[in-house]
Amino acid sequence: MAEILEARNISKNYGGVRALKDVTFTAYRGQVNVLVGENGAGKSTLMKILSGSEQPTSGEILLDGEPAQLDSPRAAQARGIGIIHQELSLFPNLSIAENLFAGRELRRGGLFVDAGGQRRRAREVLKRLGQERLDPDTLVGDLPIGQQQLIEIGRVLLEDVRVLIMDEPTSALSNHEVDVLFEVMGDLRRDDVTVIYISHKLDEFRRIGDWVTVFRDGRLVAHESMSKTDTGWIVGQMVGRDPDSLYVRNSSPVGDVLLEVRGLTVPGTVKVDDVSLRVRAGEVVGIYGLMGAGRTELMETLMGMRRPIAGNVVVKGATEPKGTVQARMAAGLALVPEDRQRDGLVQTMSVRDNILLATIARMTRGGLLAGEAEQRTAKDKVGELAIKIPGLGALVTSLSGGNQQKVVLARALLTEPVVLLLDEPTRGIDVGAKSQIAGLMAELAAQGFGVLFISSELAEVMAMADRVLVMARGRITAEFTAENVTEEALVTASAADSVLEATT
Amino acid sequence: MTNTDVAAPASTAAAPRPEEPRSTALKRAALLLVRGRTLVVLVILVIIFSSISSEYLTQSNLILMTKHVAINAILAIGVTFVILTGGIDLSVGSIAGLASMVAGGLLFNGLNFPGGTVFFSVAMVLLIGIVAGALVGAVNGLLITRLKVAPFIATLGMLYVARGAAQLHSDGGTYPDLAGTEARGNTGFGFIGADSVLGIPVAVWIMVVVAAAAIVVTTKTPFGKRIYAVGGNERAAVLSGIRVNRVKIAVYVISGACAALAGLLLTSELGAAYPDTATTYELNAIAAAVLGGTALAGGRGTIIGTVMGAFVIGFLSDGLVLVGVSTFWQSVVKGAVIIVAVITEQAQQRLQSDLTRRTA
Amino acid sequence: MTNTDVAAPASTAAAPRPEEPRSTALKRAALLLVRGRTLVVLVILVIIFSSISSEYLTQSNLILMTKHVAINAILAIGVTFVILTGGIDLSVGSIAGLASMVAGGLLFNGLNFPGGTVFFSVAMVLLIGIVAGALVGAVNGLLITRLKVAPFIATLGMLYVARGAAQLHSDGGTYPDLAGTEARGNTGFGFIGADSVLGIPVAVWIMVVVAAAAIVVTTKTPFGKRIYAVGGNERAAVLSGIRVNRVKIAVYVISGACAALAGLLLTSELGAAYPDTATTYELNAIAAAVLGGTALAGGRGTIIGTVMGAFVIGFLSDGLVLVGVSTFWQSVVKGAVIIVAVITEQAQQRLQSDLTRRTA
Amino acid sequence: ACGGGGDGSGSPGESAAPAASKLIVIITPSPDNVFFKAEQDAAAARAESLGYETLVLSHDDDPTKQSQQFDTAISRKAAAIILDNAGADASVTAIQRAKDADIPTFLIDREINKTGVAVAQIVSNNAQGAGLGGQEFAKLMGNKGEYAELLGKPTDTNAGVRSKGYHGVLDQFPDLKMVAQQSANWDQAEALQKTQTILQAHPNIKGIIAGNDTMALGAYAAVQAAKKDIVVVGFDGSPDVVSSIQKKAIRATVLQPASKIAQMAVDQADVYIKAGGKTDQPEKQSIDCVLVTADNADTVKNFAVEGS
Ligand SMILES: Nc1ncnc2c1ncn2[C@@H]1O[C@H](COP(=O)(O)OP(=O)(O)OP(=O)(O)O)[C@@H](O)[C@H]1O
Ligand SMILES: Nc1ncnc2c1ncn2[C@@H]1O[C@H](COP(=O)(O)OP(=O)(O)OP(=O)(O)O)[C@@H](O)[C@H]1O
Ligand SMILES: O[C@@H]1[C@H](O)[C@H](O)CO[C@H]1O
Ligand SMILES: [Mg+2]
Ligand SMILES: [Mg+2]
Repeated sequence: MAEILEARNISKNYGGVRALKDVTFTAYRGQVNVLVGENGAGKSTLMKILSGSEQPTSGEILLDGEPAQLDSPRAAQARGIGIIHQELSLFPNLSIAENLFAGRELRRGGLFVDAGGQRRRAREVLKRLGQERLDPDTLVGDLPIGQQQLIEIGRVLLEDVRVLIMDEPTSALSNHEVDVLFEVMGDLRRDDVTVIYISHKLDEFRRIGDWVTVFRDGRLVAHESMSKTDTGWIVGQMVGRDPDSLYVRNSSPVGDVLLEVRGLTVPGTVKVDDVSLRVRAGEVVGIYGLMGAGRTELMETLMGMRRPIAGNVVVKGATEPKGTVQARMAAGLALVPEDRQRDGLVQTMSVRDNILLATIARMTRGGLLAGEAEQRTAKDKVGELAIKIPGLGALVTSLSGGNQQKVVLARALLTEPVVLLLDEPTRGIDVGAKSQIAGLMAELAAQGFGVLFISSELAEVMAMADRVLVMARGRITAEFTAENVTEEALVTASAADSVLEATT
Repeated sequence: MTNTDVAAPASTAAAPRPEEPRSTALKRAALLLVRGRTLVVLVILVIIFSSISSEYLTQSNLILMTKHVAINAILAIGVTFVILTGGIDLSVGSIAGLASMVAGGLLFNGLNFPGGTVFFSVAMVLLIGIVAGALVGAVNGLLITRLKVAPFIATLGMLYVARGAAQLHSDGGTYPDLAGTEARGNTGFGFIGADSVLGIPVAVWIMVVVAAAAIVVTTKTPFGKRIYAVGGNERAAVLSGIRVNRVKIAVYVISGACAALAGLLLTSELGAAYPDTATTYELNAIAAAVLGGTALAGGRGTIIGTVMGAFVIGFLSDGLVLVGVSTFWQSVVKGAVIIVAVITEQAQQRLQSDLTRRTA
Repeated sequence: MTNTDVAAPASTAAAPRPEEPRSTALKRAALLLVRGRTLVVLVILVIIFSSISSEYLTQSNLILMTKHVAINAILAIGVTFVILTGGIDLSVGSIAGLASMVAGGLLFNGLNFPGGTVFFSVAMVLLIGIVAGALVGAVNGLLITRLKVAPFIATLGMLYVARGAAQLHSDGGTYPDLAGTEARGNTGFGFIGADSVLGIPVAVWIMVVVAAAAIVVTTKTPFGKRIYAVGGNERAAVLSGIRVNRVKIAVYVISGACAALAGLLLTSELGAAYPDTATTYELNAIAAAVLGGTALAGGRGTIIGTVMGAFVIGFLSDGLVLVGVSTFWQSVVKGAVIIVAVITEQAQQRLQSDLTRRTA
Repeated sequence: ACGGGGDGSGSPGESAAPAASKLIVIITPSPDNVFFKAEQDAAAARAESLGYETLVLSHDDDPTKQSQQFDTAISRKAAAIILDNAGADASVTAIQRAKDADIPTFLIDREINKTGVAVAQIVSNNAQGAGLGGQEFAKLMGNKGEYAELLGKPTDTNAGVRSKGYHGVLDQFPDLKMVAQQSANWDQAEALQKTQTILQAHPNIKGIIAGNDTMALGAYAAVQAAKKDIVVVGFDGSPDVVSSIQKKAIRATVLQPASKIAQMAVDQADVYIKAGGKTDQPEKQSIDCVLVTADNADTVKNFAVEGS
């Protein structure tokens, strides 16, 4: 079990934040070394240090037992360390081939880019990733997110890497694509490439990992051969407690229909095709599907951010004809978006201003903002949702991911909705925060709200929803109740080409 | 160590913590200094110039310089609204010129109907001038929101169109005498630009009123919060039910109206309207906003900062003239001050984020 | 109805589908049209003007107009490099002016040493002028990368500093006669700006060479790809090991050198160097780039588009003069054309992304 | 470019066949300044009355723009160009280019630093005029006290000539002391703000002498705002200043016969065209200026003294 890369006594401070505290981590040659931990545990930070894009505050890195100076991404690349970053780092304005070779273009005559050669090798890589149908000249910005993630992976495959770091490479991949990726990883392992793999998807990494290392709160808390662990043990190490009560199921009585969607159709790359559904008071309804199934588009259309070409939306028995965000909000819908950084938070504003943003007009006296009313309202919501903040005036970006998510939720709740739309409310947040969000959803249902949420995780949607709708290619392809839903049925329906009859 | 401190609730942060008082106290002092950075730059300028010329720090010169500041400050306040939403307005100088010509034409020639000529009172003329500016601003806003033209281009195009319109208004000529006559009931145009009330020029009073109103609007009204939200994250603003397009159109209208007002003040002071009025003033206005800490990316900045920025530019220019520096050095020094002030802004931000992390 | 079509899987979309060939074919034709949009605008201009004046479409007038285009095209090509990385360069007009004065001073006065005065050959003078521009560009680049000053501000400051420096160079005066003397070995400065080779003005040849070089650099070299990468996603560029700061400094250097070259051509044509050379030319240069389809956000645009943009602006201005439109209308029309051309650009993008999606 | 060193008479030796075109191109600075507007109007009116087409352009004091306008004039095969130029040195090559294309240029108002290129340089006698202005200013000041001078655009020879003319007189009075001198670039707003600041620095100023009337107007606005009694003298004789003089506000100006000069230039161009490349006038022609004070202001109209 030769160690190839070792981080010794690494600490990393961002201003006052200590992201890593005296971490000593070892990656073994030719093995898949899995890293897990809650959001903000410091996983990505360590990987950025190992790949040269961040420098440790203290500690050293050993490569093949020798101290190594990795002071830039280039330096790390030169030493055979490649990384797939957690956030996609692609160039939407360049073609697939150009993306694959950005920064290390193939040359012809020393001076010019060998475009033909790049294209040829791009085709090979695409083939290896099961994407032989993709044209290397396609602009990356025109690809769906999942394929973009594959391109990101392809970039590293082109390098001559000895150590490959993959920071949540599958967050946007479908099951099939994950399988292809795992095959590739198998090949790499056979070629003696060391893989460091980060994921929040427990069932997934257990399939592929040889070693598992658990991070909590900037420290390395456990390191074990995968075969000696089980899911329960891992989750226990991550959250520092018993993982029993991860998800809370809603059990409130179901009331009137609050939201009814009829024949909603939206054209586009990712389309919504003749979707009808209902959400009742006290009900938690989940929508499962693969990336690109059109779930986000459905939510955005419900919220008035996209224009449907057919269909209508009925809230509390009344059709809402205008279809603007304001009108839908007034009718009683509120959306917590999928990408909170892009669509949810105003990063330049305080926690308070973010919470109050949608309802700020109610906080006035004589046309001017009433400071006390603002303070009180925001404070109440913070207490209600148990949001951990340094202060109401702090910048919202100073909060952890889960708490940022709650800020967006607080804003939505302040609009006094009757139906809450939650798009991937647990994406990218850790197990602890997930269970809190699940608890909140159940609680909201108990208060008589209708809840409609999107999830890409089987376990989660099965555990949290009273009823599961499956979407594929813009259509609702199946519907299950909590009692009769199975993993197999969900997966089958999500890959369906045609509309299945609801199996309820 | 410092870690516990991050989590410390805000209420305790104010109390000095024994573990590390020295460096924190020092850093806090530094922070205070850089927060009032524009003010510091201003104070330094005043010290330098008053040590060279005893005339610089006299009451009358301060009043005069403030009056010169007023024009640019008003332009810059309007531009700040736009920049806060993440836009830019290159057309303010031309709008000032157009408003000047509209007002000048009305005062000098009146409005010609088939039946005869009507003259408006000065108040009406001012109102019409400002409305004209607001309308041009509205066109900017519509181009940007409806036709999705980038703000830089829409307002660059408008820079040419409005300037051309100003020239066409008089076929290039100057409206030389705007004093009006009793008979026409349009005397008194000089009041806003040339008169004083309580020893302070009316233009300064107007700047104070405009700044105060802008401060209230940006900090105390829902509309103000929405401006910051649109500039901070437009998509989040949409999802929060903010009518982003309306907010954007509104800021261009405000900018246009402020520009027109500035043009009218200039014209009143001069007693003549000519089509090149306020040419290239947009650069000074944008520079004032940025000097005052407004981020061109939107979402960050304050009116008070912009006003301070205008003071720095104005007190600098006048100081250079007062001490007899040549026009050429004036240009060099001005450019250098703009750059240096923004470099310190960067330093401020780094220091501040460093400190707020640990003291929040 | 159209709905099925949207959903068609990517692989089958390339083959013509029998159900609805018409609308797709139409859309494709439209796409072709909008891709060459700037060319279309140009052709329309030429048609309009030549129908008004028979002088417009003569060989001599075309050559003349192209020569006028050359200056702005060279400036705009430099600016395009900068904009492609997501930056902006407001200082190019001033850099042109400074280079003009540097060259003018060397030709007219030579370089004064304690021991005497040295005169350089015209080639050396040109080289020194261009290096001076490149150096100013390097300062811009350093301010932006090392001191993290926003490009808008750094180059705005430089706009003032370089212009002031140009004025100081001659204390505001003009270097009147740049013909040089045989004795000093510095004759022939008129060649680049005033002479012709094979009936085509040298300035036009220079534009062609600069454009060709810029096209090769942007499309065929690793450096070119990296420019687009930096403008497309700066963070990703850093993570890809691209030395982003070097790329940025390089584009400002290129922009400075192009600006200097443009200034030298102007000076050669005029036969005199004066400090206000090329004042406000930055706006025309940026307008040409944007007209030609360069996105101010960075990452999108082509040199050829920029050159077309410069042709549109130049052929428009000259046409308006030729047919006798007043200066004032020229300004209005120019602003309107800039806006309208960009509106069609928006339309193009919508149409194009619509079509590539379905034909990818 | 080897056309320099001509005979100074303004008629190039041989000339091509008379141009077929009937176009006269008139190029001046921005008509913002009524002075130039007067030039444009007078030249255009005279040319049209003589049966020419006109193209009126302004170069906004940008020699490059002027150069391109010359190119246009050449490409339209103009019969003649009437020019109030954008720079004494920076205009030479453009005029030479026109000459090489057999298009004669007639300069008005501002000279260039070369002879034998333009057919005529018809300017007012700036030195003589400045002498008049200087004398009147000294008289109004009582031959003593502090004063400031506003200079015109440094690239315009008139600015220098006038300043020299003023000082030729003023420097003879030991008690007249110039305490500030700034360029306001012929611009009204700039003159206003600079004067205000100068008045701050030198509160005892008793007089301001300006290189032209737009600057005098700006300076006077500053004086008025400061509620001071300060002698302001300008140069041009523009209607606005003349009416200000009538109100005893601005005290004097020096009238340049702008309209007359423009008409002369057109007339000579007409002669030149019709005579196939000859005029009987010397290249350099200067027209004397007239002092305008409260005494004769009523007789002045549109850059001309009535009856003269
Ligand atoms: N550039 C930065 N500036 C300040 N703080 C940072 C920065 N990057 C990371 N942090 C902080 O460091 C801590 C560790 O972050 P890191 O991204 O390593 O977590 P992670 O384990 O990868 O979480 P996730 O599972 O959400 O990706 C967090 O508290 C985070 O807020
Ligand atoms: N080719 C594309 N071009 C532009 N945007 C795209 C493209 N593909 C996806 N997107 C956008 O990216 C976001 C995420 O896309 P995704 O593929 O996850 O769609 P989705 O159906 O909402 O998936 P999910 O059901 O997992 O939410 C959506 O907002 C979608 O509109
Ligand atoms: O002679 C003219 C006038 O005096 C004008 O006011 C400015 O420009 C000068 O050349
Ligand atoms: Mg991470
Ligand atoms: Mg989605």
